[in-house]
Amino acid sequence: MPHHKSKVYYNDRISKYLFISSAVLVSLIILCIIWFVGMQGLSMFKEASVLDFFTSSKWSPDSGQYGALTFVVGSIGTTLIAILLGGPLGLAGAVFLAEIAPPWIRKIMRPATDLFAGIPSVVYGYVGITVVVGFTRDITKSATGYGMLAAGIVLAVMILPTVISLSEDALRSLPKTYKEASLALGATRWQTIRRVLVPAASPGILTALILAMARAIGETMAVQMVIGNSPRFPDSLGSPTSTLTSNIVMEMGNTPYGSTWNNGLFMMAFLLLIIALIMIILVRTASRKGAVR
Amino acid sequence: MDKIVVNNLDLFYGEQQALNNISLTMKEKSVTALIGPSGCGKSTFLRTLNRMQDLTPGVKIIGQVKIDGQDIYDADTDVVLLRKKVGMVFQHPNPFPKSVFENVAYGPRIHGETDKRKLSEIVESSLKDAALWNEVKDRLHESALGLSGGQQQRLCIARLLAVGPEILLMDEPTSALDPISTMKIEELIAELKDKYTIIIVTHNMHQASRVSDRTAFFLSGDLIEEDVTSILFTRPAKKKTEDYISGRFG
Amino acid sequence: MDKIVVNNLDLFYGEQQALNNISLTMKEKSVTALIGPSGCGKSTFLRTLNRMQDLTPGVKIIGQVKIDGQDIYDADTDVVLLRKKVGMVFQHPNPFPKSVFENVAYGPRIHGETDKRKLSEIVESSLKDAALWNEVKDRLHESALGLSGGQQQRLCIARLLAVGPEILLMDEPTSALDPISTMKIEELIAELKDKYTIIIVTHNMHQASRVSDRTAFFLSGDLIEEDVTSILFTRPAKKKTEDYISGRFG
Amino acid sequence: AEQTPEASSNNSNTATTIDKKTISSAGSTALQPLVKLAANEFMAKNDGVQVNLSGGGSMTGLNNVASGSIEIGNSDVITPDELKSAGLVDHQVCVAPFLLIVNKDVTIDNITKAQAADIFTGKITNWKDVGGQDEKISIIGRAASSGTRLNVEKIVMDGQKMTDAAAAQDSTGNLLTGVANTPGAIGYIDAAYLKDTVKALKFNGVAFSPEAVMNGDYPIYSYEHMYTKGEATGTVKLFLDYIMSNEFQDKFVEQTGFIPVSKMKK
Amino acid sequence: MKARRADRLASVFLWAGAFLIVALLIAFLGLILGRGLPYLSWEFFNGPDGVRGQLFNSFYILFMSLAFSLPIGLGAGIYMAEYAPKNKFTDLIRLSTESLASVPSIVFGLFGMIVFVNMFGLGFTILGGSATLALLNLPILVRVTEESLRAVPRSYREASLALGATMWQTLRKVVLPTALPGLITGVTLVAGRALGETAILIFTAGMNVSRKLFDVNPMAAGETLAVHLFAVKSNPLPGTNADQIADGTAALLIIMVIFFNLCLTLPSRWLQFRLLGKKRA
Ligand SMILES: Nc1ncnc2c1ncn2[C@@H]1O[C@H](COP(=O)(O)OP(=O)(O)OP(=O)(O)O)[C@@H](O)[C@H]1O
Ligand SMILES: Nc1ncnc2c1ncn2[C@@H]1O[C@H](COP(=O)(O)OP(=O)(O)OP(=O)(O)O)[C@@H](O)[C@H]1O
Ligand SMILES: [Mg+2]
Ligand SMILES: [Mg+2]
Ligand SMILES: O=P([O-])([O-])[O-]
Repeated sequence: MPHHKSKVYYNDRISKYLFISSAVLVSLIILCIIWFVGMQGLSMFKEASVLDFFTSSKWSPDSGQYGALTFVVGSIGTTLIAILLGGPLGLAGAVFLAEIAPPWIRKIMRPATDLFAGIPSVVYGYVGITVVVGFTRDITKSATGYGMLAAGIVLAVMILPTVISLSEDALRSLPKTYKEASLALGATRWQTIRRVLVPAASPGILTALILAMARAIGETMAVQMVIGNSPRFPDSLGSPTSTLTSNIVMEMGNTPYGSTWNNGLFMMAFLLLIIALIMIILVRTASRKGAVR
Repeated sequence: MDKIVVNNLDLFYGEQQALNNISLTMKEKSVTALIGPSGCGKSTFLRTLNRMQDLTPGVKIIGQVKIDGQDIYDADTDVVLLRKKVGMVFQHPNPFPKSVFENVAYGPRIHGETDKRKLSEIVESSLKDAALWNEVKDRLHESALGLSGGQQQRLCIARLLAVGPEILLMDEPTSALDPISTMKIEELIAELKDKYTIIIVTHNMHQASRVSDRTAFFLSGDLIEEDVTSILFTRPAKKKTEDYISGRFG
Repeated sequence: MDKIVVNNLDLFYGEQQALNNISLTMKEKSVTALIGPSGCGKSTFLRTLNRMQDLTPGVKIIGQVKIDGQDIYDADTDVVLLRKKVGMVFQHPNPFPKSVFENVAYGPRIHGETDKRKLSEIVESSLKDAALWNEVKDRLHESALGLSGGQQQRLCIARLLAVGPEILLMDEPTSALDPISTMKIEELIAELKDKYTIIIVTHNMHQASRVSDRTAFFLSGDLIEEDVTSILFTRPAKKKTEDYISGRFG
Repeated sequence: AEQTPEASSNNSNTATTIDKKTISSAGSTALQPLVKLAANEFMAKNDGVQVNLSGGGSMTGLNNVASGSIEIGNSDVITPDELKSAGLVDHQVCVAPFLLIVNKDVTIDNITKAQAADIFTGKITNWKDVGGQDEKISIIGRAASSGTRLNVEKIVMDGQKMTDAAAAQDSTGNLLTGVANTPGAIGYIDAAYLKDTVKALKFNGVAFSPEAVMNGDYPIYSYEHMYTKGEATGTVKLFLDYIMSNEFQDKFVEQTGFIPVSKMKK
Repeated sequence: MKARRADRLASVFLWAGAFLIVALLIAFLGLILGRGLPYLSWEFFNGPDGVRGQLFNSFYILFMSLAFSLPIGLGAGIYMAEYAPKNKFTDLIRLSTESLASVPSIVFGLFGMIVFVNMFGLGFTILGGSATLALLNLPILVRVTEESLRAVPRSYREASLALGATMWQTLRKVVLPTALPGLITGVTLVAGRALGETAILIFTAGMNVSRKLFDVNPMAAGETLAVHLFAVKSNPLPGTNADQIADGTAALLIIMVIFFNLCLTLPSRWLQFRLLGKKRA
């Protein structure tokens, strides 16, 4: 065996171990996060009722009431609005990019849509306060216009890059033969898109939508600026309410560390984490279903 | 009767010429085989006949392709109708990721058939025509991707027959299949030729001689020779054809 | 002399058995051709000989493969050294996205050669052995992806020769190439067989008869028959072999 | 119950020298601009010293100073019970007055304490009930835990709770934008941040001015605090001393819209 | 015919959708740049309220966070793409990475505050901010690495291994260089997100800057442009041109993101061109 061989093998082994340790480290990090945030959050239940936290909408820590239902509903509501508005638009963009756009348009538009992701949340929030809230005030006829609709609209724009790029990838990774087979049967382009391509790419598109929802439900700064931050059930889509994230930032800085109130905020963060995890499991089921087919 | 008439067809991929001045006539209700070594332009030629080539960016086509006397490259040709009439089977079976039934019903559906009973009838008769009915009748609603390669290819043929084409283009339809499946498809072609005009690309000369009435030999974008199959394989007019069929290259 | 001896080899992809009890002996400095219809297990068999099959997840191998008397599936076999000794050429030319020079120099480099002059010598002699030197000597530092398919395939052979193998495994090395390139590769094989033991998979029976000393016929994972090439093609012992070579299927 | 800190002690105090090169301070966003200014001046005077600063809210400051990860916690409120045991020492550095502000379309200029309380508790919901135009009142306040809000609840509403129908913003800047853009909106801010995009109301007939606060005519104000863990020493003490110095109090505190502690006639 | 009409209608709608998306983008960019560009002056960078420190911090924190996350992200991505057998262990790792990718940034911020700021006693510093930000980058890097490695044709690996190269040699000399353009795109994405991140940094990196210009001390205060924008918007002190500073900062941020995109994608196009001899078309 030539002399240098031992070094080559050594490098091969070492590098492999390094890669494995990196992978393990990544897992440890998420476990740590779950552990720390979870422990901190769950300790609120030493003084607060678990049932109330999930079923009551009365959030009034001064008087010992810790009902987080409003925030959960707010988070889910804004996310749904965002996905209802941004999902179809983003999907249209993805289909456009994958199937319709001339190459030169695609070449410009694809990286350009990524720029949406580079605009800081604060800027989205600012456009929200100055433009969107006025619009929602008018259409919901409410006093301020702050609320779920405004937040949903802002989020709809913020999730566009996620929806567009992941859905386009899913459409693009379809075998070319699907499209050819359909067109060769005399289908129009739209029939091909609607009946073959989108259904075939649906696991990928579903993944895109779920990840976009994860992004929307976790967004903080922009939502906090337009949601109105009132800890109560909204009367309409245009009246102030709160989401998990907005309430965390609103109150985190002004509650004593270790107090039940503060722990309650960590519990909300933990809840967010759990929701995110559930979404990931949904994504995996979606893509596994795709793989079986 | 002449079904397809090709006159002086040139095709360019960008700068590169892939077909040189091809002229060829194909008769109704007959099987024409296209043979030639890899890269000679067989697939390219086939895809000009239903304008699938339009999908390739940067393709330029000069010349005339007449089907039933009508130039399909005329500005007012309805490509969708053309493709309905000129169906295509691909080298690799490409069923949609849907059920067997939905695969076959796809064509009729997009062409406006909504009646359930009618659809069922079409699906059944198409599958029967494609000699697949007996094998799949109990699993019509399972995914087509669970079928074997040979079954998938026949499913693709059934899917095609369901839209009622007049011409079938087949690009090496058996090259990815096992011997038994190949045999079945060859038998199928023999049956179908009573109703359809068939053009088949194959790299298997035995197959060409088994299934076709006439054979055309392509080489580097040129049509070298076209003749009745038995003549072309036994007494080719050109030296190049002879070299190829005797296995001296390719 | 026997270079490779395979005894009772079974191979499973998961549950599915792809090779059934194969026993076959290949002689040193000779060309053995493996023929058979698509999916019969030719590639699968070839890839057991340099343990490339190890890379496929879920593969189970039972039996013995001895090279120079040593079982390569022994626990203490050095796979890297084995692959250096048993080189492989693939169906589709797969040069690295590097310059022509870097492609050929890749093997010597990873095996520890750093001397520039030495490397240049190896590159030149390998390219010459692969009959490519004259065509590329002026563009050694251009991307290998700019070469034609046939040139790329010869480059891959040169890249292989540069590591100094003893056995060359070739999996349909010409199936993606044009006739002229095919001819060149066949000529190359004829030259190389003085120095190397060559196993070549091909679907072209003419090619098998042109280049090989012995031929093995596979069908559905079984080795049906193995014999001197001229005998196998003219007086096969088995009915199945005869059916196949007479083109009755496949 | 406030005692005047030793405002006179200056850099001249020879017992105190620079010990740490880097000190950190975090907390109240309201006080942050003042501390930032002080930090810049202080760093300019003491080469090589770093004062790291963060906002995050009053309790962020107190939490972190109590846990020892920073040296100074800035707060609009006095230490809550949870943190009393941590041994935090209070330094009152200035007085922050508050303003009630409205959207420019609101026609009234003055509001009484009772009216304001009724609006903020949600009893009055239309401007016409306090002498203004017929328009719905939109309250845009601060978060439930905000120091500014606690002070308004304490002084204006005698400890009653703000209605939770109010919209809230987490910062003065966003609140200002909100009030400026929402017809019929009312909110409250630190006086320092008043902009001409909104209108400030007189309170009980008294318009805000620093003098009105100093002589007790304008009642909505509170003390701003900087907490240390244990008595301040070394660099931290030097920094706090600098903030309390006449030089800084006279020149910068007023410039930023706060009122020097020493000027309060009480 | 109905199908034909639907086809035409759909085309119109899809074009309209695309147009709306682009219009939204242009509106945003126009708004931000239109308001902010006029304020971008030398004064804006270097004046008394100048943002040179924040600008420096933005990049410093970005690079530091990449320095933490890149090796680990690459390593884990390589493992997932190249080595990972399909079993419970790798399933768990994959699940973790994906979970990490969906953690809301506010949760990262809180975690960073408990762990780095408090437990490790880093305080509100560049180091604390970078470490927390690295957590945000990590899953994106793992994912992008895995994807770009998977996009490398299998045949390259087979060719290299068949020549007797070890896995590590194959990776280093063939797979990684080929995947480089994809990796670079990934880093651009990460950078874009990291440059605009606020929620994490206000809880971990602090809200002022060192007085020293280009203070590389990792324990210095780490306000970035995005946080500065947030701070100025939150507490617009009169007499400081707060609105103008905010507008200018927003514009500067966008320019930086675009600049970063160009800086990284152009060389990667060139690289692809070199490597693959691809036409730019
Ligand atoms: N999309 C394309 N762009 C550029 N060149 C192409 C394209 N498709 C095919 N070609 C070239 O045109 C020539 C003819 O290709 P074609 O696929 O028609 O050959 P073929 O006879 O069908 O070969 P095979 O038996 O391998 O299928 C080849 O040189 C090929 O490289
Ligand atoms: N990775 C794999 N996993 C599962 N089955 C496989 C795999 N690779 C090949 N097979 C199956 O093993 C059988 C033999 O395949 P193999 O590729 O060896 O055939 P072949 O003779 O080389 O065919 P061809 O001429 O098409 O290359 C086929 O049925 C194939 O589907
Ligand atoms: Mg072809
Ligand atoms: Mg094979
Ligand atoms: O100053 P506050 O942010 O606590 O109101």
